Amino acid sequence: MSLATDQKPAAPATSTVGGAVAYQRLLAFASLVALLIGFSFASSNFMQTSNMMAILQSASVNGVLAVAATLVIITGGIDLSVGTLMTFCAVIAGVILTKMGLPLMVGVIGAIGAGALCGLCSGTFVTKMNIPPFIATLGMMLMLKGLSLIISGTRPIYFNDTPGFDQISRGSIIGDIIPALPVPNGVLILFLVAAAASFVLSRTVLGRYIFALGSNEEAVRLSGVNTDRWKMAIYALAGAICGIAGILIASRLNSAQPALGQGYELEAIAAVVIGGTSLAGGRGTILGTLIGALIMAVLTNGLRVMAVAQEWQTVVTGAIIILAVYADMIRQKK
Amino acid sequence: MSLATDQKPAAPATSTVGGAVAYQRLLAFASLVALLIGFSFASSNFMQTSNMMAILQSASVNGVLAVAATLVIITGGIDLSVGTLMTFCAVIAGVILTKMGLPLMVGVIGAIGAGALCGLCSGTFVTKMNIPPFIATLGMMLMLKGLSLIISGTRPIYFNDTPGFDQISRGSIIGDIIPALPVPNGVLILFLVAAAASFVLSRTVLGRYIFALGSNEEAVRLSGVNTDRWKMAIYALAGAICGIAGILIASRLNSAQPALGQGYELEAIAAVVIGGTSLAGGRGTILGTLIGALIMAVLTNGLRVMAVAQEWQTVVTGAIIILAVYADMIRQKK
Amino acid sequence: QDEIYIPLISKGFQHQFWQAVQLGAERAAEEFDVRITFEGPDNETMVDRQMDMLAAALANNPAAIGFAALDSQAAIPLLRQANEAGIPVIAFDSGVDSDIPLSTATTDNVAAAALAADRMAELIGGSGQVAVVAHDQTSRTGIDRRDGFVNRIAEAYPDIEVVTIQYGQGDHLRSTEVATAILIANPDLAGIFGTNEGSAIGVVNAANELGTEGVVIIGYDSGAAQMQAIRDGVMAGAITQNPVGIGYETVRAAVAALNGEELPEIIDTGFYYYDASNIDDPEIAAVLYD
Amino acid sequence: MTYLVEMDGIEKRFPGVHALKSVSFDLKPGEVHALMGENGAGKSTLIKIMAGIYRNDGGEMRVDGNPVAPASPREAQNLGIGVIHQELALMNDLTAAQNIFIGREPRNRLGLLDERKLNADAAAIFKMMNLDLDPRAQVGSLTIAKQQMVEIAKALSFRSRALIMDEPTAALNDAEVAELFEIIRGLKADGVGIIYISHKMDELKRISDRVTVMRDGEYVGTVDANATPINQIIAMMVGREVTEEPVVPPDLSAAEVALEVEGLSRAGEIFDVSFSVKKGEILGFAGLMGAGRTEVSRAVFGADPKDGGTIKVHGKLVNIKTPTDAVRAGIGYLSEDRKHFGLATPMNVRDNVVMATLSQYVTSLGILKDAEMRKVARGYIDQLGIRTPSEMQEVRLLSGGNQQKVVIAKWLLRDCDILIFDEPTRGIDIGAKSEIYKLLETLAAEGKTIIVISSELPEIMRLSHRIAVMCEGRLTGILPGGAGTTQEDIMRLATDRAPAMQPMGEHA
Ligand SMILES: Nc1ncnc2c1ncn2[C@@H]1O[C@H](COP(=O)(O)OP(=O)(O)OP(=O)(O)O)[C@@H](O)[C@H]1O
Ligand SMILES: Nc1ncnc2c1ncn2[C@@H]1O[C@H](COP(=O)(O)OP(=O)(O)OP(=O)(O)O)[C@@H](O)[C@H]1O
Ligand SMILES: [Mg+2]
Ligand SMILES: [Mg+2]
Repeated sequence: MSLATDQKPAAPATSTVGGAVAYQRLLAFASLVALLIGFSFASSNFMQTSNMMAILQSASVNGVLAVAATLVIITGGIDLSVGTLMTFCAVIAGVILTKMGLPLMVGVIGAIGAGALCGLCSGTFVTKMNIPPFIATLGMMLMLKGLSLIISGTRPIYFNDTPGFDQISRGSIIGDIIPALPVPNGVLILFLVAAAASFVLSRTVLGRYIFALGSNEEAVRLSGVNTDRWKMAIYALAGAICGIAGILIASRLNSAQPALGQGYELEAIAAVVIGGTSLAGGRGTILGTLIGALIMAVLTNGLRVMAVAQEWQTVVTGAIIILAVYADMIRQKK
Repeated sequence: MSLATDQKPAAPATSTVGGAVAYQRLLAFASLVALLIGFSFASSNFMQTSNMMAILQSASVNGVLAVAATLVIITGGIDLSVGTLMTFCAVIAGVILTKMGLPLMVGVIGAIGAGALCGLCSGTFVTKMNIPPFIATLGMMLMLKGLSLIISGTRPIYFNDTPGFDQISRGSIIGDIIPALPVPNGVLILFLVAAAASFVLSRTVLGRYIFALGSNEEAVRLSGVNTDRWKMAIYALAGAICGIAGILIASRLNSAQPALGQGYELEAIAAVVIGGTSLAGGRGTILGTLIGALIMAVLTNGLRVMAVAQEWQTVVTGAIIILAVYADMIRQKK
Repeated sequence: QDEIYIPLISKGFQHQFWQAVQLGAERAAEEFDVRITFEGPDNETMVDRQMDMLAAALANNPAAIGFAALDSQAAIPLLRQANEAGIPVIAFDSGVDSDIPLSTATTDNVAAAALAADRMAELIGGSGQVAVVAHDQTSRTGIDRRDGFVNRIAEAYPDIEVVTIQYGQGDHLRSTEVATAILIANPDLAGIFGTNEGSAIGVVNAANELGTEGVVIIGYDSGAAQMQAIRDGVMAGAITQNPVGIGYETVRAAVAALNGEELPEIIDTGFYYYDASNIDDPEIAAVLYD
Repeated sequence: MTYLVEMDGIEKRFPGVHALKSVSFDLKPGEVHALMGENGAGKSTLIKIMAGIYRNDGGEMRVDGNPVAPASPREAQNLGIGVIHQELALMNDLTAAQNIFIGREPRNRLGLLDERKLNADAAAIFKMMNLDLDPRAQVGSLTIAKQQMVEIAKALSFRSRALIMDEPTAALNDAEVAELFEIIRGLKADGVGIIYISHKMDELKRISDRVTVMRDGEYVGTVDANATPINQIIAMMVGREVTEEPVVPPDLSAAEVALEVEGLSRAGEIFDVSFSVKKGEILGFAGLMGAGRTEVSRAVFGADPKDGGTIKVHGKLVNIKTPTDAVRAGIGYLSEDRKHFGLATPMNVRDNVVMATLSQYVTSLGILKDAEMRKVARGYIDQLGIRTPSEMQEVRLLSGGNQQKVVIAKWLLRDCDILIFDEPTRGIDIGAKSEIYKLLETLAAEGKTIIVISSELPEIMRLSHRIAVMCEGRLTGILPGGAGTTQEDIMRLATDRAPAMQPMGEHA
């Protein structure tokens, strides 16, 4: 893939590292704004604060997963396990908090730690065992799906004994301060995670290697960089972010639902790609991913609020995803 | 992705075009044989003719989809729409045969034609609109999912008025001749499709361009080849093959189930990758894909026959997929 | 405008059962002159997606809401929001652990599956091996039907052994695969219970493909293929709920609530066992769909 | 007489770069017209416009006197214009023959691929080129030099009327260059017009009839190749005189041995190679294509595995298994294949320059010091004369020679004690080349140890304090550097094949 895209002399670049990025960001953003305006005209109920908050809330989990997927995808890999890893981490939090009755902080750290550990496993499969990322993370996806069911005893674990757990995602610190802006904490966390990931990508060594590995892994290796170690770190970081998503969804549902998660990987990857990150690796932005996740959330919500028949919702979603990306393409060409 | 894998000088090539292929084929095959032997020891009921036929039958639909996916993946693209396209084609066959009451042949040709047409659409999105294959086929997947529901009126279409329709997949022409070998026609069709695809890949110009596009699309373009046209042809061919899968599944279920199909794409792609085809494009074999599909079918069937608890089935499947590919990797290194 | 809008958030959408529920709801909508929409996630694991649907439904300021909870606890904050806005909530298909829903239109899946177990025991002569092809390991209906069947066998029929329970996601093809493996692994099997339409059809397909005879198949729900299998004698019989009734009762209850009427806590829409002998009885035919 | 191709007042702009400023060029049938200019002068851009890859922003192109504007490579081909690109455009997963005939596959009566004819046709072209290459070899597994030959074979197979060669000899050694020139003379005799781009000045006199010089995207002038002294052409290109002093090997008898390689071997590729290099020394490696020089250096660097042999750095035994180990031991390796092994081309100049040194530009929290990185990158841009609008330009948008300079900058910055340069001046213009020679000499004088692999004998002789010569994976001898050694001495060792009847086990 990469060769093909690298070399089209006509196709302009979209790297974060370069300078033309601000421009590209603005464009994906334009598609989002167009959707928002369109839906506002189509339904008077769309542009309510409460509906906007619902959209943000529904983007939060997918957004966090998409941020995790972005990191791996920029290295030229792929992570199919984000959805079930999220669930696995939620279950781990459930075991720690509800079954073992430990304090909230332990549960949160445990879930994130479990995520990092699983990510490290995927990373080890990819680097040390030389398994293609697609297979390594597909295997992880299946293993984690099974393990979530086993550990939880195939039933949801509720967090009723952990007061305040549901506030992690549902509460609104911002709303407490500015009542007119009841942004749920889950959304706040999404933005914090995105900001942190963006910082890592643009300002740290790890981020630089993420791009470099995706651009030309062999050249990085021949520069004397221990590519295996960095790659493992990247998968672990992505795993930790999935752990955060696990906490978010568990808090939102006030329970760890062990069967949930499969299928979420595709949506996360879709958000990443809509956001302009190339599956060939080497280029991409977190802001793009965020906008990609929002586009998907707005689209689904808007069609629902318009009360479009469900089978047509699917058709229209498919068409608009293609059109949104197409709009980006032609605008970029100019 | 491609850069990374293309360039490791240590990693040997796995192209069909080259000569070292026979060796590689044998290796994936070894994993399959190991599984078969393992399950025979684990369960005495495993190695019966009827179970072997069941495995083959269960590999047939996924196998045909995987063949379609292989063609697109070797070009360096991806096709997420194979599963819902299959369903769409089955629904089209249902409309032609049951709702319109036209003859069997018209239904079969209609389904395959619809598949080719949809494939052509995906191909057009990818080439003329410059949309990444992931997004183009994701959009198609959603649109086709919705359209299947709409066309069918969200209910299954039965083929009770088309006598012999279920024999397309379930009958056994081979069994009629050699009663000891009751190979279902569905399996025969899988092998025919695979043989045809293999022939296309190795002996036709289209096949040559499939590999060439996946290796270096820009170089092909610089050689004066109309890459867009060929790519569209490839997506259309893959779509037509999905049409065949649609006929197969409709025949097997004696109905077109409009809700089914999503999730099948991942299984098909998994079979392709397990079979040694690189997601980066440029290399791959149909025989490998066939073996990949069989590995997955044997694995699922074997664990079920052993009556392993469902949650453990998932875990073990994940682990074995990783191990099978790993075994391939180390054997290849030698 | 003074149109009355009642969105129904279901557990699923594409499957025949949910389509029948929608049909019933639409009938009631026409009868009572209200507007409904009917929506559900792709599969019964997607609890958070159902929350998103509920949230979008609330954004439209509906008159009332019909809701089939995938997880009753998860929905509570949104239901509370509805309650505070004075929007009556009617639960359907399975209950919500909360006093917010004014009424629940439902089938007792546990009892229905127990009835299937009784019929199974009868048909296989009170002893032997049976298996279950279930549609889901974690959804409420999946658990209730599996446990209803298995527990009844364990309590009442000591000579019957449930040898394996496997899951096919209600997908016709996957259920066929699952049932095939079960039939091959258990040559002495006397009966199989399929816990929804897709599972039951899968068992029938597997038996057809393997040419298995003498295994008692009991299904769940209806649909053209299942009814045909019963008529042909391939399937011994099946449990049917009254999905059309569930949909209808849900909307009717919502309208009643809007009119300030008192509602019963549970509206039991009932279930029936049907086989070749009674499939054409008017009472049964009324609750079957194809 | 009518011109085959004429270009008048051609303009081309890229974001931030005015690549061509009213450039004119013409080509007659049966001539070799050399196009010269520094790296980034616009040569490749001009010929890409001819070949239908870029559209010009202004000016006119004529073929046989008729105005044309080829919009695609195919249109250019139909006009009779063929190209050998500077950056190889090959399909690595396909075989050599399949690459050559892509788009024009021979077919049998059923419309199926005729693989036998394909291979036979390719073999015929190879034979005409005197090239020993299996048409069925997978291109990705070939060395750069052989890939270059495949690219040339492909261009020849088109039988174009105008053939453009963009640095066809950058990766070739003298014997192969001689072979190529024979082919060119044959084409010339058939009336084919050839546009020839190269940075090897000696080739000018040998092959070209006219020379057009470009500088900074501008047309400087066209002169007769035979009548014009080389120095004048260089001056037109560079705008100044370039002088070359011969090397005088320093006395290193007292210097410590920095790198000692003993009995290095890998089955089938490297046979018992031993050599040592002293601190402050420049050791040149000469040999024909496939002699195994690249293999030796990759094995030393840990990029490929080795079967046997020891490596000592500053007298201490080191175990080098990966490039990371090598860099830690103070060894750097600049690969001959910049695009695949040297650069992350989608990234910018700054990031590529610091790629091997990134850990030195971070705070204790792992945060990058972008400002410092920018400063060093700018330093190298000035020092090596890298032509780029800024250090933030993506490397893939630089001209080939400027890309090569970026790789050099990366390893200069890494400041390893021992530096292995594999074909360091590939595609670099004459002015910059002499700057790089001086740089290497300065590094050696500062006490660095330098190994230079080059297929250009003048370069080896210009630089090396000692010259190691390889043939077919064996080290056949080490010659002293300086005026005492002739090209013939080197060639004798480079063709010193192992006796066919070698007793078994001697090189175990
Ligand atoms: N696609 C592009 N986008 C932006 N700048 C470009 C692009 N292609 C070439 N350039 C710039 O145009 C100028 C001319 O490049 P060109 O490749 O023609 O040089 P060249 O004369 O062939 O040099 P070399 O000898 O190094 O190959 C360079 O400054 C280069 O960076
Ligand atoms: N990446 C590779 N994969 C497979 N074989 C290779 C690869 N690189 C080199 N070889 C083979 O190894 C042998 C030695 O080639 P090598 O490049 O080391 O020679 P060299 O002396 O450096 O010659 P050159 O002048 O071409 O650089 C050749 O026969 C070549 O075909
Ligand atoms: Mg150039
Ligand atoms: Mg070399």
